[in-house]
Order: sequence, then C-alpha cells, then structure tokens
Amino acid sequence: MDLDTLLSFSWHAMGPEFIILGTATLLSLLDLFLPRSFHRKWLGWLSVASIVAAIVFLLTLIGDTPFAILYDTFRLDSFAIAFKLVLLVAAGFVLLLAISYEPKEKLTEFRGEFFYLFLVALLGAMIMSSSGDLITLFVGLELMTLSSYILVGIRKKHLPSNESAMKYVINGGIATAITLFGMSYLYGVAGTTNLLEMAERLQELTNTQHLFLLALAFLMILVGLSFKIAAAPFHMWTPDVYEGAPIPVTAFLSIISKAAGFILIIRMFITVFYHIPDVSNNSSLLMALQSFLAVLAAVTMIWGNIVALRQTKIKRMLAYSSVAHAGYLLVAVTAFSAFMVETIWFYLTAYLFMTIAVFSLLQLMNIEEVKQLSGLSKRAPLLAVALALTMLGLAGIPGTSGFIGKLNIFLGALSTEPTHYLLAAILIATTVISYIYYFKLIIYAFFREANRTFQMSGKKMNGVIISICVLMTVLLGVFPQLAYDFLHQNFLSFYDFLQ
Amino acid sequence: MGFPFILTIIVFAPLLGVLLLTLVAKTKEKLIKTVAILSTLPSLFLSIYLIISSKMGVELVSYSGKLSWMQFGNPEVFGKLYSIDYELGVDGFSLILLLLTALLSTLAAFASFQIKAGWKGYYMLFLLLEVGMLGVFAAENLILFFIFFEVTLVATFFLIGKWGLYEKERTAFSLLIYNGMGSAILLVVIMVLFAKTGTANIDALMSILSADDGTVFSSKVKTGLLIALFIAFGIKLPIWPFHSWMVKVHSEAPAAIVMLHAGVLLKIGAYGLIHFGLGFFPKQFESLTLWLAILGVINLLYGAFLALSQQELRKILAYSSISHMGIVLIGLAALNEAGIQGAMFQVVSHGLIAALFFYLIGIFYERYQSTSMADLNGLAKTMPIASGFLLVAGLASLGLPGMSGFVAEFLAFLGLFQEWPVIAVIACLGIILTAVYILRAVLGITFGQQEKAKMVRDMTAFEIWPAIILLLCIVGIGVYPDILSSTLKSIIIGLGG
Amino acid sequence: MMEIAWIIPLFPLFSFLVLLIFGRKWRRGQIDFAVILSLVSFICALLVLFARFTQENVKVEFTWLTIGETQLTAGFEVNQLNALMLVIVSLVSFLVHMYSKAYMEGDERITVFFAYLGLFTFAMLGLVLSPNLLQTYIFWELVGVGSFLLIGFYFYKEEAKAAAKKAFIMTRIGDVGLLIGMILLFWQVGSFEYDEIFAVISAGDLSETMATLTAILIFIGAVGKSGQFPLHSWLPDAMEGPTPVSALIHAATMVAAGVYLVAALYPLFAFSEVAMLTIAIVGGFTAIFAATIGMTQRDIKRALAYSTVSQLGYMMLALGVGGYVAGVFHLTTHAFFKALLFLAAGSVIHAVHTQDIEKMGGLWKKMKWTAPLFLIGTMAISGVPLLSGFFSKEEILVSAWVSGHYLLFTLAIIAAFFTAFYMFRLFFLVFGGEEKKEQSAVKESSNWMTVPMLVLALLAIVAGYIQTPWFGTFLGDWLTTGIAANVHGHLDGPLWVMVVATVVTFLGILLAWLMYSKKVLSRDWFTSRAPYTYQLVINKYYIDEVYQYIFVKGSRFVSQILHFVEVYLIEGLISLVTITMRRLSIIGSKFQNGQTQLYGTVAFVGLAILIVVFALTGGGF
Amino acid sequence: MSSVPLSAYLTLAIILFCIGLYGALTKKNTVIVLIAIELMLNAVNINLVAFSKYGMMPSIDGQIFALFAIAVAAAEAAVGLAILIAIYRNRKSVNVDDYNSLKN
Repeated sequence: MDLDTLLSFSWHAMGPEFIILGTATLLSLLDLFLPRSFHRKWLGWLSVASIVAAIVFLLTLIGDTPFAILYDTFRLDSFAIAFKLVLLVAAGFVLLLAISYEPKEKLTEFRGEFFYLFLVALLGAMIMSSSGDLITLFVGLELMTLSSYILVGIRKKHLPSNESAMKYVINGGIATAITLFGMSYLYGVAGTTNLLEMAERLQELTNTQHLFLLALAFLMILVGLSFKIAAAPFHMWTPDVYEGAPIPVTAFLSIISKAAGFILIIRMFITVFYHIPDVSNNSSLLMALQSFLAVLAAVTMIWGNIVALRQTKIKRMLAYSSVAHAGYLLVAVTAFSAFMVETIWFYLTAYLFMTIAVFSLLQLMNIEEVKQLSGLSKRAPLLAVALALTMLGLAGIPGTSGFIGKLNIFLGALSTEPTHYLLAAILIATTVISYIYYFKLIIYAFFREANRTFQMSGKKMNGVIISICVLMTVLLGVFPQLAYDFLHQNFLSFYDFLQ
Repeated sequence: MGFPFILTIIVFAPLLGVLLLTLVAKTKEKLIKTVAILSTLPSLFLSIYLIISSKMGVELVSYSGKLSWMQFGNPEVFGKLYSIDYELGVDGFSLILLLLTALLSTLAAFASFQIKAGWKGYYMLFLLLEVGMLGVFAAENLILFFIFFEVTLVATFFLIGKWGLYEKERTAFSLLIYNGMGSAILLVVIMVLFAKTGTANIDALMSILSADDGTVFSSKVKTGLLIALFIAFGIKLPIWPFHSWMVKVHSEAPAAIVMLHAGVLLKIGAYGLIHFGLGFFPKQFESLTLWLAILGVINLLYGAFLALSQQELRKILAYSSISHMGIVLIGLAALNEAGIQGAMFQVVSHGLIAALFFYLIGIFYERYQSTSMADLNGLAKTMPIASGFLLVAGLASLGLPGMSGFVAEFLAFLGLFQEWPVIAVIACLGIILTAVYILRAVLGITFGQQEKAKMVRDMTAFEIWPAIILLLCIVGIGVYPDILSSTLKSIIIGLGG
Repeated sequence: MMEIAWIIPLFPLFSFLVLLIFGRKWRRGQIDFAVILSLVSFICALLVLFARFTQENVKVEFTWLTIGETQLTAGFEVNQLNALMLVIVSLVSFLVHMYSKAYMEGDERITVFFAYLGLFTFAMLGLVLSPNLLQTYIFWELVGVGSFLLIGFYFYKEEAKAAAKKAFIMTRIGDVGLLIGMILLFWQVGSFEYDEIFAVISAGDLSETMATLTAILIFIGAVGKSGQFPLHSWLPDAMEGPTPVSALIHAATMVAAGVYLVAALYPLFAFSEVAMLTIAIVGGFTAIFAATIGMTQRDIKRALAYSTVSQLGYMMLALGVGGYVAGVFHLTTHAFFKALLFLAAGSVIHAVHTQDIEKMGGLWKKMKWTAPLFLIGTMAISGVPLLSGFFSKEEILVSAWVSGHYLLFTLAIIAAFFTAFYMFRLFFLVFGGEEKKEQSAVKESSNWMTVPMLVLALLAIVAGYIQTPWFGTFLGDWLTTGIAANVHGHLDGPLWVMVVATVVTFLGILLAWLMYSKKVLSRDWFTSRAPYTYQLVINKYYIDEVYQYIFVKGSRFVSQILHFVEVYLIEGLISLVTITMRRLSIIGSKFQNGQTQLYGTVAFVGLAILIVVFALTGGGF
Repeated sequence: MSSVPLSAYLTLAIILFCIGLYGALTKKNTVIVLIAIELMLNAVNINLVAFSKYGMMPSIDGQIFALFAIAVAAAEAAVGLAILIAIYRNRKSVNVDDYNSLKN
C-alpha cells in the first residue's frame, strides 16, 4: 500500500469521523496542557462545535451514490448517513447535558476526560454504522463500549459510579466475548470478514452443517448485541448501570449505545443473514430464525414493562423503560417489513428527543425518587407540562412522536406475511401496562401536594434542551411527515447499502 | 374533495381557546372563564349551522374533505404506501353527536364555574377534551379517530386526577388503564384493517369490507375483529362486566366533567359500535346479535338492580347509565330499523339526560358538599326549582313519554320484540326497575322532611338556563322525534337496518 | 268544531305551563285563570259532543316518527266514545278546579297544585283524543305522572312519598304489559292505528292466540291503571293526595282510563273469548274483593277508594261479559256520583280535619248542604232506584245474566249488596248518630265547594236517564253505531233482575241502618263471630304485605346478590389481574439483587435456552 | 503436516469459552473474573486462527481479526483493572459479591 493508494481513497467519506477524531485528540492534548484554572467547560463547547461541524459535513454527503473506501471496510451509504445523523444529534444534546452537569460529587477534575472519551465513544458508534467489515464493526463496537465503561465510572470517588462501571465491564466483557464468538463462526463459514463478500459467498451455501453453524453464529451475535440494546434477559445490568452513571452518560447509554446496537443488528442482518438461504432454500436464514427474535422481543417488552412498575427511583424506572423500548424496536426488526429501516430510524429519532428531555428534566430538578416530583405542577408548571408531554410520548399517546413511532412498528408487524398478530398484541398490551408507570410520574407531578421544596440545580441550558426536545416530540407527533419527507427525499434509495 | 374547512374549524376552534388561555394570567378567574366559554361557542354555532343547512337540503358530503398527512412506506422502492390522511366528514348521526358535544361542552363550561381553583389548567384541559370529542365524531379516518379518542382519554385523566373528589387518583388511574386497554384493542383492530386493506378511510373500508367475500379477511377473522371491537367499545360504553371504572368516574369526577363523560364520552362507545362494528362487519354482526341482546339485558338489569341499592346519587346515576346503555345494546341487537334508530336515539337522549342530571348534581354539591341521599333529604323545601328539574330529569330518565328517553326506549323495544321477543320480555323488567330506582333516588332527595335544616339558595337565574336548554332539547325530541329521525334516516338505511 | 278538537287539551296545558313558569311571581288571580281555562276546555268539549251527534267521526294525523320506511303518526280522533269521555273529563276537571279554589286556599303551593291539575287534565284529554295505541300509551303515562305528582303533593309527608312512588310503580307494571301488547300487536298488524287494527281483525288476519295474547297484555295495562286485582293496592294509598285530586283522578277520570282503553279496543277483545273471560273474571272478582275490604275501612277516603276499585271491577265485568254499553254507561254515571262523593267527603274533611269516620258523627245538622249531597251520591252508587247508578248497574247485571255467566252474575249481585251496605255505613257513621265533642266548630263549606257538588249531584240523579229500559236507550244506540264489533245498544233482561237488584240494595241499606244507625245489631256481630276473616279483611287480605315480601324484599335480595357480584367477583377479577402483575413485578425485581454474576447467569441461561431450543427444534429449519 | 482437524480446535475453543464463562459467573475475586473474560476472548482467537488456517475457505482475515481481538481484549482488561482499582479505593474489597449497593 503506497501513498497513491492512500490518496486515491475518497477520504471525505470519513469526514465526520475525522472531525470527531481530530477534536478528541485535540481535546486530550488540550486537557493535558491547559492550566488547571482553565474551565474545562470550554472543551465541552469545542466538542459541541465539532459535532455541529460533523453534522454539517455529513449533510453535504447526502445524495452521493454509496461508495466504500479502505477496501470495502468503510461504507458510506444513505443508511449510514441517516443513522449517523441520529447519533450525532443525540450526541450533541448529550454533550449539552454534560456541559451543564453539576453533580454533588464534583466532576471538575475529570471533565476534560469526559468530553474526549465521549467523542471517542461516539466515533465508535459512527464507525459501526458505516462499517462494511466484521473487523471494523467489532472495533467500532469496542471503541464505543470501552469508552463508555470509563464514562460510566467517571466519578471515580463515587462508589455507585465505580460499582456500576465494574458491573458494566463484567457484563460488557461477557457480551463482547459472546458476540465475538459468534462472529468467529461467521468468519469461519464464510472465510472472509467483508460483509458484502460474505453475503455473496453464503448465498450459494447448501451444506446443512454450515447452516447450523451460521444459525449458531446468528444466535450468539444476537445475544451479544442484546446486551448492548438491553433486551431481556440480557438487560440485567441496565438498571444498575443507569443508576450509577452520571446523567449524561445514562442518556448516552440509553440512546447512542442502544441506537448503535440496533444499527449493527440491522446492518448485519440485512446484509448477511437475510441472504443466507435456509435449509429448504425458499426462505432466508433470518426468516427461519424469526421466531427467536420474536420471543426475544416479547420477553423484553413484558419483562421491561412489568418490572418497571415497581421502581421508585426515576432512573431505574427509565432503565426498564429503555428495556421496553428495545423490545418495541425488536418487534420492528422481527417483522422485517418493507419499511423496517425507516420505522427504526423514526423511532430512534423520536426516542432520542423524549429521552434527552426526560434526562434533562432529571438533571434540572436534581432528584432521584419518583416521590420527589410531588408538587411540581405548583412549583414549576412549565416543567411539569414538559414532563407530562415527555411521559405521554414515551407511553405512546397520540399527539406525540412516540405514538407515530409505535404506530409504524405496529403497522410493520401487521403488514407482513406471516402476520405477527401475537407480537403486535403483546406490544400493545405492554404499552398499556407502561401507562401505569409513566403516568405515575405525572400523578406525582400534578396531583400530589409538595412535601418538600425542590432544589433546582437549574441551568438555562437545560431549559433550552427540554423545550427543543419537547417541541420536537410534539411536532413529530402532529406532523410526522416532516421527518418522513426528509427521509424519503434524501435517502430515497434507503437500501443502497446492499450494492 | 378539498380541505374540510368548516369541520376543521368546528373541531379545532376550542384549541384556539387553549392558546388564548395560555396568554391569560392564571389569577384572572373571570377572564379565563369568559374566554373558555366563548371558545366553545364557534363549534356550537357552526354545528347548528351544519344541521340547519343539511335540513335545507345541502348534502353533508360536501363538508367532508381531506389533506394528505402522513405516509408510511416508500412507494418508489416497494410500491406499497400506507398513507394516513387528515380526513374529516360527517353523516347524519355524527352530525347530531357533534352538535350534542358542542352543546354539552358549552353547558359544561358553565357548570364548571364551581371549580374552585386552577381554572386556567382546568379550562385548557377542558377545551382540549372538547377538541378530542368533536374530533372523534368528525374523523373520517380510523387513525384520526383513534388519535382524537386518546386525546379525550388523556384530557379526562388530568381533569379527574386533578379536580376530582376523594379518590381522584385511583379513579383517574382506573379510567386510564381500562380505557387504555380498550383503545389498545381498538388500535389492534384498526391497524389490522389498515395493514391488510391499505386504507384507514372509513368509507373506503366499508366498501372494501362489504364487497369482501373472504379474500381480504376470512369470516372467522372478521368475527374476531368484530368481537375485539365489541370489547374495545364495550369498555367505553360500558358493557358489563367492564363497567367498574365508569362507576368510579361518575362518583369521583367533577360534575361538569361527568356531564361530558356521561353525555358524550360514553357515547363514543355506542358510536363506534354502530359506525364501525355494524358498518364494517354487518354479516358477522348479525350472527352475534343474540349475544348482544343478552349482554344488553344484563346491562339493563344489572345496572338497574345495583342502582336500587346505592345511597349516593352519583352512584345511582352511574349504574343508571349502565342500565341505559343496555338499551343501546338491545337496540343494536335487534338490528332492524327500529332497533338501530332506538340505539341512536338513546345515545342522544341519554347524553342530554345524564348531562342534566349531573348539571344538577354540580349545583347540589356546591351547596351541600354532598350528593348522598341521606344528606339531601327534603330538597323540595329548600330548593324547589332545582328539585323540580331533578324530578323532571328523573322522569325523563325513566322513559316518560313526551321526553326523549321514551322514544329511544320505545324504538329499541319495538325493534327487539321483532327479533328476540323472549329476551325483550325479560328486558321489560328493566322498565319497571328503572322507575323504581329513579323514583327511589329522586323522591329520596326531593321529598321528605328536611332534617338538616340547612337553608341554601335555590338555583339562580344564571344557573337555570343551562338546565332549561337541556330540558327543551329533551322535551323537543320527545314531543317531535321526527326532528332526529329524519336526519338519521339515510344512515340507518345505509347501515342496512 | 270537531276539526279543532285538538284545542281542548291545550287549554289545561297552557294553564300548566303558565302557572309553572310565572306562577311564583303571580300573586293573585292565577287560580281564577286556571279555572277559567278549564271552563273553556269544558265548553269546547261540550260543543264537540254536540257536533258529534250530527257529524261523522273525525281523524287528523301527521308524521311523528319515521322508522325506516314506516311512519308513525300522531294526531287526534273524535268518535262517540271519546266525545263522551271528553265531556266527562273536562266537566269533572272544571268542577274540581272550582272546588279546589276553596279547598286548597291558604296552601302556599296552591299554584303548583293548579299547575299539576292542568297537566293532568291535559294528559287525560289527550289520552281520550288519541287515535292510536302509541299516542294512547304516551298520554297514558303522562296521566300517570300527573297522578303521581298530585298524590305526592304533600311531599314532606312520608306517606305521600310512599304512596306516590307506589302508585307510579304499580301502574308502570301494568304499563309494561300494555307496551308489550302494543308492540306485539304492531308487529302483527303493522300499525298502531285503532282503525287499522280493527280492519285487520275484521279481515281475520290476526290469529286467535295472538289476539288473546295481545289483548290480555293490554288488559294488564288497564288492570294497573284501573286498580283491578292484583294491581289495586296503590289506589287506596293514593288517597294521600289532596281530596279534590282523589275526586278527579282516582274516582272519575284516570282510573276509568283502563275501562276506557278496553272499550276503545273493544273489537280486539271481543275477538278473543279467552280475553273477554279474563276481563270478566278479573272485574268480577275485583268488584266483590274490594267491596269486602271497603266494609271495614275507618278512613273515609280509603273506604271510598275501595268502593271505586269495586265499581271499576263492575265496569270491567260489564265489558268482559259483552256489555260494552253497560260498561261505558256505568263509567259515565260513576264519574259523576263518585266525584260527588269524594268532593262531599272532602268537604267533610275540610270541616272536621280528620279522615277517621269513627271520630265523625252527627254532621247532618251541621252541614246542611254537604250531607244531603253525600246522601244523593250514596244512594246513586248503591243503586237506589231512579238514580243514575240504578240504571247503569242494572244494565251490567242484565249483561252478565244474558251472557250466561251466572257465577259472575251472582258475584255482581253480592257486590251490589256489599256496596249498599258499606256506603250507608259510611253515611250513618259520618252524618248520623251523636255529635262528637271536638267537632263543635264545624261549619258548612263555602259556595265554591258546594256548587260543584250540586252540579254533580244533579248529574248523579239524571245521568241515568240517557239509557233506561223505560225511556229509551239513547246512549247505547248512539255508542254502538259504527263499532267494529258485535255489540248491542241495549239488552233486554228479565224483569226479575231489576227486582233482585233493588231488593239486594235495600237489604244492604237496611243492614247498615240496623247496625250503625239504630244499633239494633251490634257492630261486632260479625267480627266477633269470624275474627280471623275479619282480620284478613281489615288487613286488606295482606296483599300489601305479600307484595312487600315478594317484590320489594325480592328485588332488594337480587340487588344484594348483584352487589356481591360487583364487589367480589368483578372487582375481585380486577384485583386478581393487578395482583398478578404486582407479583410478576416483584419476581422480576428479585433478580435485580445487585449481584453482577447473577445478571450474567440470567443472561447465560437465556442464551442456553435459545441454543437448546434451537438444537432441539433443528432451528426451525 | 498437521493432522489435527479443525473440529478439535473448535472444540478446544468452546471448552475454553465455557471455562471462561463459568469463571466469569462464579469466581468471587474480580481479578479472576476479568481474567476469565480474557479467557473467553482468547477462545475466540483460537477459533479465528483455526478458521483462518483450516477453515472451509482459508484466508488471512481471521488472523488479522485475531490481532484486533487481542488488542481490544488488552484494552478491556486495562479498563477493567483501572475501574477495579477505583472501586477498591472506595469499597476496600475485590469481592464481586460486595458490589451490590445498586439494586432494587
């Protein structure tokens, strides 16, 4: 490989990644050399700027025909762009949260670390959404995971933070091993790590034993990624880690990390497993194994929603809620409808705004228990309304983007053949169960009298974030076509990553 | 088919009020109330205008229209597009319900004067509730219908949870979960129809499903969907045994909200049963009429018997509502012109009567802080006018001829006797029981010696007129029912009565 | 005139509305207003009656309700029967209005009283004018409401409340029968119109069973309204209302509506022998049954009420045995003399402020007008010759005899004996005998009260002469023209029937005289001999108690059971669901014990299950 | 040269993997748990290398993959140990069972 080859790559495809990477490097250096007196918040603003730059760069890439660089290990297709957009927007909001984050256990000394580690994690997620090779996939995944271990434990003098980091490491390690194990089988059968090539080779596969191995690989990869997306029964780490992690990190885990997991799942499933024939050779391996996915989705929805009922701490409740949402998304994956990718994209977008809003609210109010919400509507009516709207969104009540997202998933599950009636029924039934805990927050905020005064660690920033997110939640709920039009106009050939 | 201009204004006019209210300071009670009441008026006047113009011979279809709203799926890639449009439209039945809703909303806004605190939030939610209710009846699209349906649910949840009486939280929760379940089932049905036929437009679905000979849905699936619809709307109506949430709501919610709840919200269940259940699956509906008739009789008698043993006026009326919804069911079970028309009449009539009752309850509650029979004994002495209205409401409720309740009951029974005479005879027991429990309640409150000689002021001139308007409607329909039946005629024939 | 007969009920309706809405503000003159309106109404009715003598029936209708393609109509009809009824109703109503002006004077709710009277009169006139069953039913119920309101006029009295409720509910039971019968008939005939129903019957398109069924169901309605056994017990209780009300509603008009209904639908009933027999038996039984109770009552109004029940039984009996004219005739005469009796009784009550006949006595001298008028009424109802009751009763007895129901005939004779006995018992106890101390200040009532009584007394004497075996059978001939059933204007019975009836009447009077005036016979002559029978009778055969036990307790019991179902079964099922959810939630939370390795193990188990299932099923391959 | 079949390598890898998993789920000492996870990752490396050499379609990719995996595993161990030190400072224990302050 000489310089010519290197230069011949159209590097601009990786532009956003380079921006993030560069900023992360720069930040680490700055953090090292800048005097202690320099407020590290400015580093946060710098990283926000880099994200904005990356978004802008990414937007300029829209419309190009999909192409790959670095020998097909890095692909830039509309799928990648669309999801990277979600990741970047989410990351921007999370960073804003982080900038205004002022926990009781001072974070000042590690704040610089936080920002560049965060950027690196983001980089990992972005690489995942663009990678065309098992190795890059894996490296991206691990880049994100390893950084998030540290992020979770960043309050290093705070025991819950340490503990949750430790738990995350152990569970995450196991998950990594399982995923990798699955990948190794996949590689073993295909003999290549490139996804497209793999798909091509496996299409002609007829050996039943190999198919068996592939199915095993499928299951193991699914399980490994289920840790990431927090699908039951592989979600158990979620509540503990969410509780122990600082709020911005929790937001990161519940949005970016989850989204990245789904991106990986979709990419691998559609490119590889969808093209592997099953034994009878008239359907694909993915379809043959659909029932496993369905079971996973069902268990996730039921477990997440039911256990959420008993939670008294908001963060733990939200952890289970995020488990439940993973279940809903898995329904979309299971159904594998004609518009699955759009559905998931929309859902993730909707979910992003709602989750950011709720974490921002938590950070603003500086509370942990549900009970502490009492009297919110008297004390801060606007916040209460924002909370209510967010909860309605998460519960999937019409008028919010959560409803449209669920509607879409639902439609997907019912419009395919065979129709997933049972799964759809579970989806809707558990949604009703989820009303109980989402509305519990509303009840406390609106109907209960205050027994204690709040200590708002209020920042204007949070207010801005909340307003934007709530506005988006409602806007996407009332005019969902805004998002869909954007999607259809810019990513018309959404499935171009197969080419 | 342009943009449904008038209907959009009717449905969303109250939303304007919500926006205006956000600008008003929350301490300005008078202003808030004025704004709220004023913003209920456009819908009322416009729906009256629609009724009049339809009587003048303007086709109702000309008011409907649509606007592209959202699309799922990508036609250029997959050739399949699920599009959900913003479609509004009315037929005779929904127009009447639209008017009923608008009327009751205005009156309930008046009745809401008794709300003691938090007017701003209250009226904002109230108007939102009105938007939801109006939207439900104007929606020409199942998904739109569902969205408005849920809006009413959320708004009621807040209104009850915040401004309800003793057990408001539990009640709000119970409302939420029951109705959540109902709407979940409804959503399943809607989405199955949508996913399999590719349209959510009500008229389009009707023609697709009526032309369907088993290619889109097998008849088993249709029956299943219909049963699901029964459950979904049965929770709302409510059909026994899904009624317990509604008893709670009747006894815990603020009176003005119960006016709307009993007057309009429960009727959505009936509207759905008639419009969707019967409209989409007429054949399957026919095969289930026996069960419907039995359920109707159970509702009728169960509600009546339980109303007989209650001590609290609100609870009596709650069970009375259950009983009266039984009439809707038996009317539908008859599945002939008389029966369906009876069900429709009952929907309107009970809406008016229940609203009148709860309007009065609000007045009693404001003065006595109680609605139990023991506390209100001998009201005729202290509040003769209010007692008079209560008596009239009671008589209307027990189906006295000359009032709307009779026409409804009569038609429903007339229909039922043709189809299921034996069941009808059993159901007739309900007529007697209704008289028994209504008289027990009304006489228990108005007659007798006032033991707690608490002198209170009678209804003021200001308070009287909503009751008079309601009474006029009740008597108007009762004396000359053709006023309604001529509007309903076409739709009943359309439903293949 | 007949074309605008619809205006007759509107006067009282107008009176009702005006008094209700403006009555509170209106200090004076509102009563006169009501009285005048009722007079106008009466005059119109009279004109209509005269017009009917010369003209044909009139029927006017408009669409009331559209059911699909069927149109139900409303309107009015004038024929012989209802022209007659119009006059009776509006006349009695007018007289009662007049009477009440004095009787109710001083009551602060007098305006409301007159408003209710207006409502009732409106409904009753509307009922009479109805051309079809549906409209009849509508006014039928409205009449019930008027009655209900007036019975409960003294709303603060617990008895009035109970009586009003009872009256409404018991008549409603009958009404349901009527409703069912009416609807069944509708599905057979396709119309509610009287003339169409009759047309179908005469065409023979109605099956005998169906006719019987519907006729009996409709008759149940009549039973309820006319206080026939077994739905009679509300009528005596209804005496809790003001006395003029008793005169108007519970003697002359509303209770006669049942009889009127049967008469109006006579062709239907006549079509079914079973139905006719049922009517006759119920009527006959009620006549004697109520008469026995009437002999024991101490309350003057209750005694009269049982007498009313008994007389209504008589009318039913007449109709049942085919005496269409006899029934209607007795209805007419009874309206006059019973209204007279009630008004006179009211006059007495007004004067002595009690209703207990044991506390009255010797009023003959005190009440110079009332006493003779009461006597006229008593003689009329007892069937003393030459008074109206004599002729109408005789007509009934003849009908019964001619029809061949000898048992019923015997019952009727015995009932006549009882009637004479208890009516004169009343008379002697109230007006005869010694003056009671506490009644020293008794005064005759004012002219507003005596004049109506006078008019009624006059009618009670002369009304009989429109249908007599001697002076012509004008009423019968007129009534029966154009009736779609086999009825006779007059039946010629054997002369001895009249003789027997007269003898029996005088025997009854004699017995009463001996017991209560002469006191030759001890008053407990009978009671001491048959104490159990006496107990049974004085307690009204325990009918109320039986009803209380079966229906009131029964429904309360069902209600309790359902309450149990509601609380334990339905709520229980709900809690079962919530508890299950909570349990599941707890179990789920148990796993979350903070031990990372447990989390890993759960995940491993999950993976293992997936793989095992995959291996076992062959992975769905 | 080699007569050791592919399946032997795969079996070895599975066994190692299972041992690692067992250790990670049962050992009380956090250091050992981390080592067990390393073991699982290394089991994968055996797989990868074996496939790369004796697979159905041998290629060099597997070995490259293995190198990446080794690097990631090392990083993971480093991060794990760093966090362990942090938690040890606060909790004074390396016993996994003691890390249970976060629970329902």
